[in-house]
Amino acid sequence: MLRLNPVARKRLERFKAIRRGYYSAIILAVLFVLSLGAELIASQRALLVVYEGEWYFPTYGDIIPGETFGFDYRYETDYKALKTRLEANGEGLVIMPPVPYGPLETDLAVGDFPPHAPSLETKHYLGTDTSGRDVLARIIYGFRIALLFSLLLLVFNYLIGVSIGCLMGFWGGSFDLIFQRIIEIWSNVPFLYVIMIVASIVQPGFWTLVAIMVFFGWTGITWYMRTATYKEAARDYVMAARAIGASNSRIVFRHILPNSVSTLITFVPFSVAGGITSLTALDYLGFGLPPPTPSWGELLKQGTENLDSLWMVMSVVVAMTLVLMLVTYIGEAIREAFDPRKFSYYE
Amino acid sequence: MSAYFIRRFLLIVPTFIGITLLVFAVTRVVPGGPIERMMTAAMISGEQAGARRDTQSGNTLSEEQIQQLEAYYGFDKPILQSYADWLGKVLQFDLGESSRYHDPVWHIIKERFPVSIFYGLTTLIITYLVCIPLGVSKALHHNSWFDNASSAVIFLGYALPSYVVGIALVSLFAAHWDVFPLGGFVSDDYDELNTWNKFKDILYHGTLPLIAYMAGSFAVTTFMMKNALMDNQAADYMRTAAAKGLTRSKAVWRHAFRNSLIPIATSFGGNIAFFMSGSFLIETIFNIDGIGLLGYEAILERDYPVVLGILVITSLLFLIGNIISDFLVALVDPRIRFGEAR
Amino acid sequence: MSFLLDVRNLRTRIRGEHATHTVVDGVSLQLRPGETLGLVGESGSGKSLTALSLTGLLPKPDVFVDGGAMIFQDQDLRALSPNQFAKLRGDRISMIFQDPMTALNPVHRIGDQIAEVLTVHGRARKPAQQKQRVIELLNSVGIPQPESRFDSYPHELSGGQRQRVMIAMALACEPALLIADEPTTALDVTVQAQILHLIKCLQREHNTALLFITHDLALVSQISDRIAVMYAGQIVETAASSTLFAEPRHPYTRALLASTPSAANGHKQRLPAIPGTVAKPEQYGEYCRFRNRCQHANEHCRTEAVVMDESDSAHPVRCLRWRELAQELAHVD
Amino acid sequence: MSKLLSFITSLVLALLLQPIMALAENSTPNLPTNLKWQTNLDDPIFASPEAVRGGRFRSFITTFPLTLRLVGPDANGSFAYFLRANALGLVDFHPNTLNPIPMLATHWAFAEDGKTVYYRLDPRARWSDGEPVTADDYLYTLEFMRSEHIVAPWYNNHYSNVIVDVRKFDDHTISITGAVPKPREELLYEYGLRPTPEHFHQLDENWVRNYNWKIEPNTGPYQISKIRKGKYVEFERKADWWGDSNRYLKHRFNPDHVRVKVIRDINMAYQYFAKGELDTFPLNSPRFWHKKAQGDIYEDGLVGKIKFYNDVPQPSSGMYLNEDDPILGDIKVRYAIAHATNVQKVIDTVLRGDYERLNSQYEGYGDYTHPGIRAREFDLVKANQLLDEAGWQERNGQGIRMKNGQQLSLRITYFSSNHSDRLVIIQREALKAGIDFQLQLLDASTGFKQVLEKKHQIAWMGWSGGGLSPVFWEFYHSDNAHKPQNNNITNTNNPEIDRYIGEYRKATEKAERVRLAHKLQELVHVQGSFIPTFKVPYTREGYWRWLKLPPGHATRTSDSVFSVMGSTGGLFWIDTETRQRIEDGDIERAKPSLIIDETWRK
Amino acid sequence: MSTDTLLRTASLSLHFYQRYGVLKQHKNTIKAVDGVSLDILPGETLGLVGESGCGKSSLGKALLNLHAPTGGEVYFKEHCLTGLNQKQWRNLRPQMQMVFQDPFESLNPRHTVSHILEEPLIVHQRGNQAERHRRVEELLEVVGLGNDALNKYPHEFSGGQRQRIGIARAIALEPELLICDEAVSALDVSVQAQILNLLLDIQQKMHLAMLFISHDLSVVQHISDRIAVMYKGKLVEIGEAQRVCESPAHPYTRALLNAVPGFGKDWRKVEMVQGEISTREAEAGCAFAPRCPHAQARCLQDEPVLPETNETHRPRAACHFPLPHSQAGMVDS
Repeated sequence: MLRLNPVARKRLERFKAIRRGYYSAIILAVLFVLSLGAELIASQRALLVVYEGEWYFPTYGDIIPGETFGFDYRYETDYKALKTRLEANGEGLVIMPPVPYGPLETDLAVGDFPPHAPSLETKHYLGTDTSGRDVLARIIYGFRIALLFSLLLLVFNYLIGVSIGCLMGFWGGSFDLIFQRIIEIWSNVPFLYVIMIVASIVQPGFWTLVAIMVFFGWTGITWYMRTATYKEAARDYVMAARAIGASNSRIVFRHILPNSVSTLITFVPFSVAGGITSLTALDYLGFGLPPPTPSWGELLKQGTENLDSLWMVMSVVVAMTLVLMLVTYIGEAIREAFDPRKFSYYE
Repeated sequence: MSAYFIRRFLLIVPTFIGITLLVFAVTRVVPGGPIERMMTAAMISGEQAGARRDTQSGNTLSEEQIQQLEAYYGFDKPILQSYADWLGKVLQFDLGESSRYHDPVWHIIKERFPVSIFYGLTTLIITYLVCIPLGVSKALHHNSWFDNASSAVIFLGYALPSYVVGIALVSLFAAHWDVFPLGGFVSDDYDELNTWNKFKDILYHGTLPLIAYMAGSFAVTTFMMKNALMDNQAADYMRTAAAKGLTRSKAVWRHAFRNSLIPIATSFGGNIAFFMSGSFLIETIFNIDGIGLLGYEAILERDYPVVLGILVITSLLFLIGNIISDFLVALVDPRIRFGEAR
Repeated sequence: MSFLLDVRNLRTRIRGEHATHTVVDGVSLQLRPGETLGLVGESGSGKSLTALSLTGLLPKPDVFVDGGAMIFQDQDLRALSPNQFAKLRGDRISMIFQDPMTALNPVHRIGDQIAEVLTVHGRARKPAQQKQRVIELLNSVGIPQPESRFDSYPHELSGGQRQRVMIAMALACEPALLIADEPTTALDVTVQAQILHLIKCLQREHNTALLFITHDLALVSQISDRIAVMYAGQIVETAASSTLFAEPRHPYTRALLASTPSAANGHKQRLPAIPGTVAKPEQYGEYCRFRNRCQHANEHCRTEAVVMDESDSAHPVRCLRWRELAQELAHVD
Repeated sequence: MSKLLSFITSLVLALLLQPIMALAENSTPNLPTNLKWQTNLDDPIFASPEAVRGGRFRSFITTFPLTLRLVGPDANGSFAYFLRANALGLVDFHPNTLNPIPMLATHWAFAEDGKTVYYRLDPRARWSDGEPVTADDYLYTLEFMRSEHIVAPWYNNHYSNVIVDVRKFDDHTISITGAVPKPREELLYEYGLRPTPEHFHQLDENWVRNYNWKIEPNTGPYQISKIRKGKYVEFERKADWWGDSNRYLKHRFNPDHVRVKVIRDINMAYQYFAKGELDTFPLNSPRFWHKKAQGDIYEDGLVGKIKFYNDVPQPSSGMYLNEDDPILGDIKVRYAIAHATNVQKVIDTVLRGDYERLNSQYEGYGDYTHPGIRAREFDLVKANQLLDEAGWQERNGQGIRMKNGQQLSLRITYFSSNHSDRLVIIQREALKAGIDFQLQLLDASTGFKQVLEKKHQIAWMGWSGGGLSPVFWEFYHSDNAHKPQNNNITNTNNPEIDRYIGEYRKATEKAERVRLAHKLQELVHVQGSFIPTFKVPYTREGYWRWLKLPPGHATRTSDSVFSVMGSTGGLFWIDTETRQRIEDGDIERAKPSLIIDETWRK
Repeated sequence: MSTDTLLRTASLSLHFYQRYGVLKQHKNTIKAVDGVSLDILPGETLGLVGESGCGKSSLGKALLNLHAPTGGEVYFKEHCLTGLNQKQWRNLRPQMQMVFQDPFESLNPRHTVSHILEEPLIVHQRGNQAERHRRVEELLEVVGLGNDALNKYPHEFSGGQRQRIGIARAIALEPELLICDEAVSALDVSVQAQILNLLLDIQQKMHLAMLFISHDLSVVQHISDRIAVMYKGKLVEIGEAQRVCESPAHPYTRALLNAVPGFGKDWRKVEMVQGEISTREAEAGCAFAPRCPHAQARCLQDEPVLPETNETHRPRAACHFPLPHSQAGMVDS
């Protein structure tokens, strides 16, 4: 069992005591877990098909061609059509997810043209975009991608930032000086350029985008780690470790890092928010993930171009507000749990 | 101290060269420079189908012709040499000439200054005018309903990136309710308006973008002030002040306040640069013809002299802004004696 | 002779994350004009909070006075509004603190900081007069070249000089009561001696009453008329300075005296140390708070509540067994 | 102008170029005596005599012009339309009859060699600064266009290799000689020339910079009168324009002022229009026509809508398949892709049925257009069959076809995010046939470079049509295949096509050329490297009711009903009184006004 | 100098540099330790006293190469420690260990007690895991902590207990020299005695030599065999503990002794030196001269040196005018 160090335990308790942040964390965690199973919530594939006595679970795995269910085509079954058919003749059962649309599926009801307004009847609860894709489905999948993207970004940024920052703080001297300059230069380069270069050479996919963002994103954490390491390295317990003959690597990895890294967790929520924000901005500008990847930024772009179809823009804005507020509340609560602000005054 | 500041100014040089050299090199790698743009444009010609086509011919250029174009745009020399040429000109305050507008870059940027300065200064002034007193009163009445309610509002601005705030504002207040214009800096007939109407016009156009600009910095500055003041209220010298017989409000204003300005002063220089250079996202959303938008379009259109010109100005602003911050901190905090202590 | 300061049963509590603890528990003190009372105790004994309670300088809102009476010059301090209390501070009651670096505002000149006391209490309103007075004060606390020091910032002064500035500030309005909370702890011994000397001289000059708080028994013995020993939020023994050292009554006082290294303990010999650690507020309870460390504790100490035995008003003590022990020890001697 | 906006979504590219031939020809100092001078003053006029002069017309562009030069770097922006519209040619073509009509030249005559045209200049013609337009201005054009100082290599080429000579016989008589013989009507078209005011220019290495913002004297009805950089450009109608006496220019170009505002965002521009701050607005986009153009101003009849079918060469919008790609080299795969591309569904849904299916790359060229060629229909049966035959029988778990372990994944490169919604549907539909389209959105410069370097698999783009007859060599001749920087982006390399192209280029008789053009169109269709998508054979606009139109609304070749300048433009006029009333709110309600003019519908 | 010294320094210096100026071309030297020569015999305790900033802690750290000395030599037994590389140093570490002033700061807050105590054993590869655990338990017993401490974290202990952990860590490798840097200064009086006792016990048991660094003369006097006094980076006096205290030769030592608070001392009779240690770099002459009551013209010009010869009766003092014999110090109590 994981035995938390009492400091951490105390922080956890304090965090739990800050209800706004604690509940936000729970809500966000639930949302994230739900989004991992987004296929069960919003998909054009049925959750369950009972056809000729056989049970099918089409959600995950390979496509089931229409022939399987007696259609005359070999491409993926249109489960909504199947449902209508089976319900009419009573030969079987189709259970669709609550949002019976996938993020890429274009619903182009004849007689009406996208974007469709929100409607309970068509089960487009938040309407569709200009290609007739369900906004809610795209928001759900967009959330999953944005969050995974931010988390990955965070891991890589922190890995690089922590190592370089730690070395800067530990070695100091000219290594520190040179890297200070490099970082200063680095953080001033307009990174849209790099995205454009890479976009012209390779299709800017998920991983290339992560790589580019990491390329320019690690600097922030480096400053923090550098100062933290400097501070920790000057503390007596490090000197004590040196006095007993601990090697440099032992001092860095066993003593300095664990102590300086712990406060990094207070930055995590804000980094996540930053990741989501920048991905959305890039998508908004058209330098993000390739279409038709479900993305909030792309939806925002469509929304701003179709301000008369307010549901697109407002859905994203509300979703973003919700998620970012949750993240910010969590961040505040963690910060407070780590460093409770004592309020006292003299009168 | 002066030695420290002189050294800081000297250190601008390598950083500045580093930044510009890096970007300069990148501009050489980015696909689709002005020559490609020109070739595209040449082939675009008769955009009116069926109408009399403009007479141009030949979609291929000879090597020689391409070389001439390269020479015209200054791409014929090795990177370092042309960088040196460019830098030499910059040192003579010549930012070169836009490869799109064929105007001196400095003129183009200068034309945008009023817009950027308006938004930059207004945001800066309003932010500090509102945030400092707000932070103080929040600190004094920590955990009161006022504190909690204002925090909730400010948090919203903090959580949302400014461009999303901008989009939300445009969608609701301009498109949906039509209270404010969709964008622009001033009306077309601005020149014909009297002073009062000019003011109203600017306000009418400026309200939404200003809110978007301020949303984020508002939270940061307010909380910075509040937290600093809360920390300082508990400081020992505040106990001394109370021991001297000062009432709480006097003690706060005379003692804690100035100490709490130190972190604010630290962020001031960065803010100047940040606000002055503007945000191309906000400018794009609100269609404001400022430096941010100019830079963004210049990147898209591969107008490298403009890109580099803006880079020169913004990076100098940032580098000098940092020094201004240091200077302000030294002004507020007599303990700071840069250079000697390190 | 009436008391300048009469504290009865003072109780101060701290609101913590989980519970509220009583950290000053029924402290009673009396101080006559011009008298020096030493308040001795180890860290966490509540001596500083006692002093802060007396001056209304407890950090609000989590630390607060919860009971008792504090009568200063026939005025109940607890009945004063914050502003009324503020008027009193710096004027009639002054205080100096342990750390002279943080106690001074780093961003103001020291001259201005001293002058502020005068402004607040309406002394020497004219700037020129004020400056004159400040320079006088700086001079009186032994700061060389006071005219040029007027414009210095705290960080430009040495620790001793900062403490002198604090003293000048505290004594600017010639208060009736000066509370000094470990004023020399942060200083080197040679400077400590200088500061003590300065405080005592000025005290005599103005006939100021002095409440001197410290953890150093030897130090307090040098300067006090009477000494109160605090342990775990309570005063356990009060006596005239000489009496306390000659005939300590409380086992804690005795143990403390004995465990201090001195020639009497024998060079490189084991010291008669007090076992265990100081009780924490959450462990106080109603019985003798020293019982677990007391080598004389018996069943009574663990089952009977203990109160201050004031039968000897000159030497009250909070111990159930002090009389027995006094005899026992006399025997041993 | 509005036509431009209607295609703002597509990257439209001109096709130009004529074969380069050795220029020979001796110079004759004297005018041949046997010339048959022609003119044309008999065709119907298309402007309305009721037109009233006056008022200010307000239009918009999305970016401020980068220069006011007509040539040189960046002289090709959207604003160039306004400048070129005021630089008249020697002759023009009647917008309805397509016959030549006089402009700066009153008469023209053809030489025997089949490549020289003689022009008699209109002695009344004046530059806007009052200087007469003379033969020297034409001679100067050649010198000017051949100069390196203008930094316009394409012009340099054209005026050296296509137009080989200009001669002056007297102040008002010139001849222009091209490199190759052509049918007569094409001679007037191809070997035309605009005069350049010699007295205005000073050619040196600083010309590009010095003349960037200089207002060049022109021959047209309007001249720039005011520039507010970044905000607007205002044109003023010349008070006593020489052209007012020209039969075909009479009663046209009625507004006294034309203000061209910069409005970056099309949606915002619409708001300006809705508030009455713009007079017209292009409604070609289905989104605008159906959704946005609704509300009180339409209900109350204050703003009218017009849909006008025109008859012009259609831009060749579609998917260009790179035959050099190993997968696309297989003709069956190309056919299969064509059958798996559901253009009709896109038209029926996101395009609201407004666009029409383009059938070939060469629509709108009159007789030259092959009437029988039809684009391949969406047909999954055929697509599946073809793919099976091509060896792509297997399908993986996602339903994508496989061959030798390779997925049938193809990248579609496109340049405008506005096309995403169309491509998404194409993508989804193609998946039914087991084809996986990957969408690659690139910004125009990057994307165009990729295409010109032929690194694309499938390019989603359109080249603008133009000219009187289609061109094939640029797009399909093997000379251009497998080489970067030319229009053969399908890398077609077919000896039969090459042979017919050769014949087509040599032919000077129209009938023969038509026959060969039809044959070539068949071959191109068989080649299957171009999948045609949409055409928009009309223009749609919204306009405030104070704008008045002639009875015919517009002309056969009008690309916009409310063009304010240009050879088909300037037909409308402003009823300033109505406008005042509407602006004052003193208006009588009217029925909603919707005009659908199908006069020229094919 | 006897050959059986455990540790000997020769003109040991530790200078820090501050750089300033536009190009950092100027250099400011802070001589934390300036030419100190001393020796420590096996099993003896050398007390090192001085006021804050005198360089005593820097000296302790320089000995262990925790700050690399900038001049002079250190000899440990037969080894010359100057210029050793990291690995050689690591091999020597088990023989010389250190106890730090702040028992909280010197323990890694994220490590449990068992982890902290085991670390030196792991680093020097002593025994297998079981043996190491046994050793850890043994150590806890030696310093008077129970096995229940094993899985606790430093902050769960009181200051005294933490210092016990610090000591346990220091003796884990059975060193021959223990440097105690202000090891009891942060502790309350009642606990201070416990720790002093512990140190005495351990020393006796393990036959350790100790360098006991403290600003508290009474503690130093209690525990040391010999005492060395530092002032501004230099050794000003060294000698047998009792003799130094009874009959100091250096005026500074006497000033220190005088300033130490004592029971029954009267503040009026305490002899004081004026001024404070200046942070500015000394010019010519004796560093103490500006404050010295006996300073003469020569003191301001010539710098006195510590005599090499070892007079058995008197402490050696770096003073031109050493105090006459039997000028009483603090023994008068």
